[in-house]
Amino acid sequence: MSSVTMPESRPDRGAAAAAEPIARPKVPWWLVGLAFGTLVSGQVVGFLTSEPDRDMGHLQKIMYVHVPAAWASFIAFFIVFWASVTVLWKRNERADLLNAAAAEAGAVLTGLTLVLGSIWGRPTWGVWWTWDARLTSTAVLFLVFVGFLALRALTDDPERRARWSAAVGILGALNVPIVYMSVKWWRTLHQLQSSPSTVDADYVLGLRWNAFAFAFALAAFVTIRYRTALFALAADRRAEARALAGGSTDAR
Amino acid sequence: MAFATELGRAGAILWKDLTAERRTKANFNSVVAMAGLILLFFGFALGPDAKGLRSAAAGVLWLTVLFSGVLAFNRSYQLELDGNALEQLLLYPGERWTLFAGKLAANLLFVFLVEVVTIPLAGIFYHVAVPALWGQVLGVLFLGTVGFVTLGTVYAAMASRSRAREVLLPLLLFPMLVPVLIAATEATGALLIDDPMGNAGSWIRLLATFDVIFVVASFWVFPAVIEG
Amino acid sequence: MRPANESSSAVALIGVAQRFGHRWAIRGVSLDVSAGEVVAIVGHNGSGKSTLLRIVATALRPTRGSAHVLGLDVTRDAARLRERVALLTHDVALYGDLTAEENLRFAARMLGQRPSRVQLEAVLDQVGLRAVADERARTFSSGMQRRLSIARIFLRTPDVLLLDEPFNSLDADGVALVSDLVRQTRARGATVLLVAHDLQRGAIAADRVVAMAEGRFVEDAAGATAPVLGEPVPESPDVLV
Amino acid sequence: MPVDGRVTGEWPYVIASYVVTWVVFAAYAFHTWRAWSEAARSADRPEP
Repeated sequence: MSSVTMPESRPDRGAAAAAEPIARPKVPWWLVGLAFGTLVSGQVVGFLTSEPDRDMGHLQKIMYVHVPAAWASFIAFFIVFWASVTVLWKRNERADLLNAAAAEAGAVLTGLTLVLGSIWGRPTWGVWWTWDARLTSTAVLFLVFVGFLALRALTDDPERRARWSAAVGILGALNVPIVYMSVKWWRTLHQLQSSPSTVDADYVLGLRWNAFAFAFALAAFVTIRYRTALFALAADRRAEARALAGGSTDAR
Repeated sequence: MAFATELGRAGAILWKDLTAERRTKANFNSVVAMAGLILLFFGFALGPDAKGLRSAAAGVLWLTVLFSGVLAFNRSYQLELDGNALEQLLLYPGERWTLFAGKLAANLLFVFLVEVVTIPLAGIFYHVAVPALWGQVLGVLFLGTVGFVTLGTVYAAMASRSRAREVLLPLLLFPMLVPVLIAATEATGALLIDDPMGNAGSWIRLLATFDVIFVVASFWVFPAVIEG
Repeated sequence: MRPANESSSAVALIGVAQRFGHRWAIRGVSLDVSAGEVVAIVGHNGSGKSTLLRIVATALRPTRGSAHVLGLDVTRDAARLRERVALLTHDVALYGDLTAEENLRFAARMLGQRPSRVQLEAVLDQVGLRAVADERARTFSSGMQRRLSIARIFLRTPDVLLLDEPFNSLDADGVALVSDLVRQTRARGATVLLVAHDLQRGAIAADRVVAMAEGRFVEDAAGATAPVLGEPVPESPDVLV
Repeated sequence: MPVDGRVTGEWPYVIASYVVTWVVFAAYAFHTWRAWSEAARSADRPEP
């Protein structure tokens, strides 16, 4: 008999990591407070500074939530695009967690944009839905987000899920301007009424304020979701260290 | 030289997929039957009025191509999943984009062949004569199909290996195809009545832009999609 | 034990672990195989031996640890490694609607070869399938399908040959075919790693037998009888498994 | 629909839009909080 290596434990950092407590994620309370404060104050400012619109009357006030929600969802899609490229380029698993957080918040915001657009459309155009370029492309955006989240939910392996959702994120983001252009041309050719796009100077302050408020809210949500995922990842790493701490064997 | 070898691999995949399909024709026959059914059923839904049918023909044709074509993509990967041929495929030397090139070429040819049957059928059912601008119509068909099949080939690589693949593929694919559907339908519709407003050109440009962007992007992301 | 020298080893694994979802298929193994060695990895189903082989073949990226084959990193240099490493996969990986000849032709073309019909028939002859060259793989028995998948290996001369359960569903002739393949591969100085849950007696002359259980190595019988197998005394210098 | 070029009866829609906005934010905040506390609980749980 020559050397027969029996199971031996490897006292590496794995054993130490198994016992280490994991730092709880910090909730960015300042960001949550900022988001909440600007949201409330922005809506107060919006209501105080805006006289009823010549055509739309008080309906114009819906603009302070509808338009910022749409803008914030665009920011979310930019984050998704950037995170997706990072995942494919650097194989960075943290970028994947950011990707998931931003896509989820983006789906919520595009969904909200659609509902608000519908509520605005009913008294303005007399219908709950119109094939307006922005509304329609937001609907497509929403469906892309939904597909992204469905794919994530249906894929178990984290590494594969990261790569796949990054691919969907990149292709989806590239499509946003093309969808918008196509729907816009399509509508123009069909000669339907256009949406109220000119913003009166009286409404600029309220709109800006609310845009920042929604951006802060998005930042707060994405940050908390991202930190939660990081935390889950750290817990997972600890479980991994425990699973592997039983020792590895050598056969050399 | 090296590039020629890589193209040879793509050619091998194309040859392999088409040979398998030629043997059974199972995929082709069922997709064509599905296309016929869709054409017939849209006819029932739209009513027998010849004028209404004719004006709806372009839209119906494209929906038929999309709905029936989407059935083919998952099946094209099923070939690789039976007996785990995919793992072997990934272990051959060479670049991964060749796998995409081969699969894309096979799917393209397949959908073109389906269209060869579907389009005359649509012409008959919807009372559309051969248009004067038939060359441009063929160009629109080509560009629209390339965009559709490119994305279908990418998304099916994921959907075919996930749970609930039958639902996931259309859920991922169709929202992406909104520009293709709109541009191809508008361009085809305009060309069928000899393009009186001169609109078809800008739609064709949109289709071409879509194709260029997504063919390039798909070649870039596909290696990450197909591995593991 | 000797330190893993990546340049001289054919296969050098250090602390490799592989995870599928929440399950650890391999829980940290280190292995050093010299060029020209024949190493058999044995173990029950689910012990992680196939996973180990797939890591060496670049089919999987190891979750943890480092894996070098022929001095190349299996993750970074995967594309270059695939030219020099061949894996006989656990599944036969055939296209049922293609004939035996077409399946082989496809493999050859994927390897960048342009074989003639005669060359392909010669390879099919080697695995005893020449008579059925033009029949569809779907109609083959599992033993014939296994032979056809082995024929793909005959198209190449890899520096590292990986065999995952090569004896599955093979008859005595087929087993002899595989052991000849291993002997020839070793004779030209290449390395062989093979995995089996049930090594057929006397089929393979292995330099070493390694046993795996629950994602770890439990035995390393270098030039000795592998106790887990309960096999008789080997003929020097090889282990007859 | 516009009467004399101006929409009337718009308040219910304005109120509805703001209510919807806050409900969506509250629901998503709840979802976020629940995911956070779940992650915290599973981290505290000892391995079997």
